[in-house]
Amino acid sequence: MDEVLKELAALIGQKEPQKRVDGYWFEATHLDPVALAEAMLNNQFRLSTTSAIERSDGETDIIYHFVKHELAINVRTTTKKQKLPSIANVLPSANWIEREIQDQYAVTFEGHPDPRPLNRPNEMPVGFFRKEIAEKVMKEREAK
Amino acid sequence: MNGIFSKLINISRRRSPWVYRINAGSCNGCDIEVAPCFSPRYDGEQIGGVLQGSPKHADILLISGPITLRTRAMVEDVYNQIPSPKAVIALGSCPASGNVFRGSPTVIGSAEAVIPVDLYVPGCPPRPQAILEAIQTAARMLEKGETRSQKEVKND
Amino acid sequence: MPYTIPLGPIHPAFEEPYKVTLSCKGEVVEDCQVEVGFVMRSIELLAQRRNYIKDLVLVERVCGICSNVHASTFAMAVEKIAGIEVPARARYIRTIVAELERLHSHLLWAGIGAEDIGYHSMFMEIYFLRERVMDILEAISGNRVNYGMITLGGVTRDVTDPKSILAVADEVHKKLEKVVIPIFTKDPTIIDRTKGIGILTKEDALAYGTVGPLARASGIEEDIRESFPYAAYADLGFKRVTLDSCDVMARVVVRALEMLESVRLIEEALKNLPAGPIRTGDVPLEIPAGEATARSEAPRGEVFYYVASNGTDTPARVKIRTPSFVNIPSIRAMVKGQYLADMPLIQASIDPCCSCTDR
Amino acid sequence: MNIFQIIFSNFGKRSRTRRPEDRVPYPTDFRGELDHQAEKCVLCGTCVYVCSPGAITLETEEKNGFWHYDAGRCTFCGRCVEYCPTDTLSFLSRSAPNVSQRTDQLTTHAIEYQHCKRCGAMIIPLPYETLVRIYHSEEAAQHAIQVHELCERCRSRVQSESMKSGISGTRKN
Amino acid sequence: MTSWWLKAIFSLLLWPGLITGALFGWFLLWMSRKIIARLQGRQGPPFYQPFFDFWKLAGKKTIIPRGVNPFIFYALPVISLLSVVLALALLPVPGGSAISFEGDLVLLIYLLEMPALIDILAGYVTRSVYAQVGAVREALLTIAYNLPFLSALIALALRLKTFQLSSFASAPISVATVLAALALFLALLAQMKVNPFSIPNAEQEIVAGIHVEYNGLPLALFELTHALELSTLVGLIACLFIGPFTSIWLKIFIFLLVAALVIILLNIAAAGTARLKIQRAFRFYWTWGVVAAVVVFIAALVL
Repeated sequence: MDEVLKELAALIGQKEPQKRVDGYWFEATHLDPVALAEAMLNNQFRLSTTSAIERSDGETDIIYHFVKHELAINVRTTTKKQKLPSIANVLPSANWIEREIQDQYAVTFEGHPDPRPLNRPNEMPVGFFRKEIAEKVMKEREAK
Repeated sequence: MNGIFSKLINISRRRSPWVYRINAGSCNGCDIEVAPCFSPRYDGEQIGGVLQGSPKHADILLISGPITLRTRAMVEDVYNQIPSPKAVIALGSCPASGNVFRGSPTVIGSAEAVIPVDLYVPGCPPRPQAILEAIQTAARMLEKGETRSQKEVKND
Repeated sequence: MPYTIPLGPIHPAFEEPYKVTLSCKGEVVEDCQVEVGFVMRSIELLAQRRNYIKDLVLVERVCGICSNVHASTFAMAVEKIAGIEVPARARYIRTIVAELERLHSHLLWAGIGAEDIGYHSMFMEIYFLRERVMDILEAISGNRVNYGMITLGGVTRDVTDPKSILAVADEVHKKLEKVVIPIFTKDPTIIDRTKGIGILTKEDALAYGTVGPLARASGIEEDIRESFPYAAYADLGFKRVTLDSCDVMARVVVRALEMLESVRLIEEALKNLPAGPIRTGDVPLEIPAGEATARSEAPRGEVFYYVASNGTDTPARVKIRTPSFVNIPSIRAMVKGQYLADMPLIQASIDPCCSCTDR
Repeated sequence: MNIFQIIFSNFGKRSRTRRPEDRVPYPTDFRGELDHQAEKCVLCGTCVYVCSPGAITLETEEKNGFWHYDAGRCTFCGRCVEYCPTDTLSFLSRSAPNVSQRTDQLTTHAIEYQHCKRCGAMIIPLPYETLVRIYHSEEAAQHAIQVHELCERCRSRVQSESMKSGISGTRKN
Repeated sequence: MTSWWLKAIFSLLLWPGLITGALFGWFLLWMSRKIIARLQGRQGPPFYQPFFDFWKLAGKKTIIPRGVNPFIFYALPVISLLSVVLALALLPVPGGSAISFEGDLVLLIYLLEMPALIDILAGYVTRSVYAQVGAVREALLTIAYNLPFLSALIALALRLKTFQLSSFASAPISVATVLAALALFLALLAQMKVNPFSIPNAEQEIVAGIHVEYNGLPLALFELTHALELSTLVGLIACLFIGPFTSIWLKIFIFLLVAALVIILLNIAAAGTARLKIQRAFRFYWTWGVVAAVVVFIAALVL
């Protein structure tokens, strides 16, 4: 179990992952998600999902949550000018996950095989979960 | 002769309420309460009710869910496909007011804004027998001509 | 000449609106496009603008059939952040309600599956049995669906008379053994409609990241109640059910055996239900800043919650990942070369829950 | 036990259907129609804080306050009944009735303010049952009832005077 | 000459024509819905249900789908209703039918094929994808169930060496008639689209099958045709057994008894099975159908 952690630590360049109640947390400012996805696929990890958290400086934090039996690993990274390489070609399960973040937080995943909107209605602008757009859109809805 | 004939048709509207269910963005709590209405314990068939597969064969529309933006066109389209006289029953609080989803940008929140609603069944979700009682009330409204589809036909 | 036939968004075989566009040649299906998003109520956006008590009620309405699982996973994540300790009796009651919900969800799926292949008598038998489970849930929680049992740090209502639940659990157990399982596994018409239909190989299941009974029917040994035991699953001991024949029949059998396991868990939990309080008193309104993830096993698979709080009484971020979000795309892998007539049964065998997928 | 045995056994027995009007009995604490006793309500707003769909709204004027409730918006989750400090809200054990007009689902209860005994300011005193619950005993509640007829300012002044006279009493002897 | 016309009109409209045929058909429909309900342990509809279903549908406004010629939309149900009423009038029911001539068996077979053909045509006329798939399935099913149906009738005709239906009704009951009735019952399952073969109107797969776009009065006429078709086919099977009895009341009693027995058997099969796929139904009829046909021919000719 710990050789996976060592391999990851080497990949990300951060020595010690933070051990919390719900698994290991890695912080990685500059990370190549495709390499991370391939490493995880070789160790038969499953990508539970990817969470996007809005940051004040207009960027978005992306956390990749991997899981295998009782080992949960979460890797947090930040987008560079709202862009991040897509891992949908390596892990097909990431296809819908990235499309949804694309709709909600306006993060563009380069190299995504099928970047159509997933569940965003056409009336909604891209990234309508971000604070200021959400406020505007909810006010419009209230007005109707 | 015409009086008896139309009286017979009115009575037959109450006796055979054919029902069609449409899910307009609901959390499917109300939808799983419609299926038991036709299971042995409550058996909608004892009042003549049948759950139909096509809107064209139905005359009572059960609508559930807070009408999300993408289902709005679908709801209008299905409502127009149902031949009049027809009645609309709003299942639960979502079609009435949007329930907990009110204020969300992708939800219209009230079925009244899309189609004329005849009956509201409160509850989240309402019990199957409340839905059956609503079907019976709607069938009685169809008989007396009190549904909005019949009233609108009268005055325009 | 290939033609495309749309199933849905309004279709009698679908409980909820989602669109499957099949491109098929004659009666054989070549490929399909799945389109979702009809039930998007942007619940995560609303959850980030309401306090934790309101959020528990909101999150419970993500999906009507697995409402309790969403509330308990959200509560688990917040309890991890705030370090709230749930008393033993509350953990047992959460397990009992979760397993009762799994029973009613699997029975609902079996009924709808039987209705999809035109087996109306089986639908009637299963739904009559399911009414017994719904009565118990109504007696415990006051409502047949959306039970509202979960609150931060415990449960809102106590289980007052375990005997009636034991009676129902016993009856469901007998009915499953004598009626449901023999018919679903031996009846010629059902075998003819489910054997070798809608194959999802283990590689496809892994690649699409499928979870729950769908994955366990394709040979993946993964169950959150075993790998991350939450509530009272550690003390009750849980046996996972896995098959590897990968077809619709395997999913039927996996869900049937899981129902038996649920009945055993309920009886086990009721027998040694510990005394004590059902909720902790000191639950603050403002949750200290922090972030946590929580996983639990919904009837359809792994539900995953990520909650980040910023010290106020409103969460900063709530991310919900539901099992149908990864199970529905795997329809494409199952549909190649199947008959058009099998399509409703194949999509029903996944037990898709679009209100979970679109949130 | 194949399907034919089942359907023939069904054919032999009576039908398992209930007439539509023969209601399945409601369980003891069923979450049905919400009932609000206006005299016990103190317009504290806890129910507004916990009501997720926002079905309960308060409106205060100087003479009296209003408690608005919309059954069409309520999701019958039971949080307001659970968190209400004065047990004003409770569930009736029957479902809310089916209505054809949305306006029939709105209810409004007016709650009268009362005058503070000393300074005449507008207050709503706590109901007696809540006092018994807070002070855990009848006679303590009896004693507290006079103090609770006053507004906060008068109550603090009255209590500080009684404390002062108590202290001066001890200092004298 | 006019008296023949009068008797023809009487048998067309009253006995065994439209009115009694419809009431008898509605009664049989109610009986089958009630039996299926009681087999599933539920209450089931009241006895007047099909009657009110028909009048409610007749009272509804009709919506013609876009791009469908209204004349054809209305004409199809009327033609199929007329053909079934004519077929019903030919039946040698106990009261004796006015229209009876050499070769009316062939006319009956032709008229009973009309509703199926009209359904297939209706499937394509209404331009709905679901209706077209339903029409294809209906066409396949007609080929499948016609084998036992036609072979039973032809075997009986060969045995009695006449194509006159009234001789069918007066022939003595023998093993051949029982086997022919069984073959007819086998075909009845698919003709009435009852559950093992309810493929063309499969609600789950193709919304509502062939009549998905039909509503209001045309749909009411189609339902009435379905009821009349049921009473014709059940009457056909029942009238094979009224031969040796003399008094008119005994004939009617046996006729109703056999009809009730056929309906009960029909619904036990419906309640006890799931819907088969069209390929499986085809294979069923081309194995068991062939066996039934051969047995009936042997029984009719040899015995």
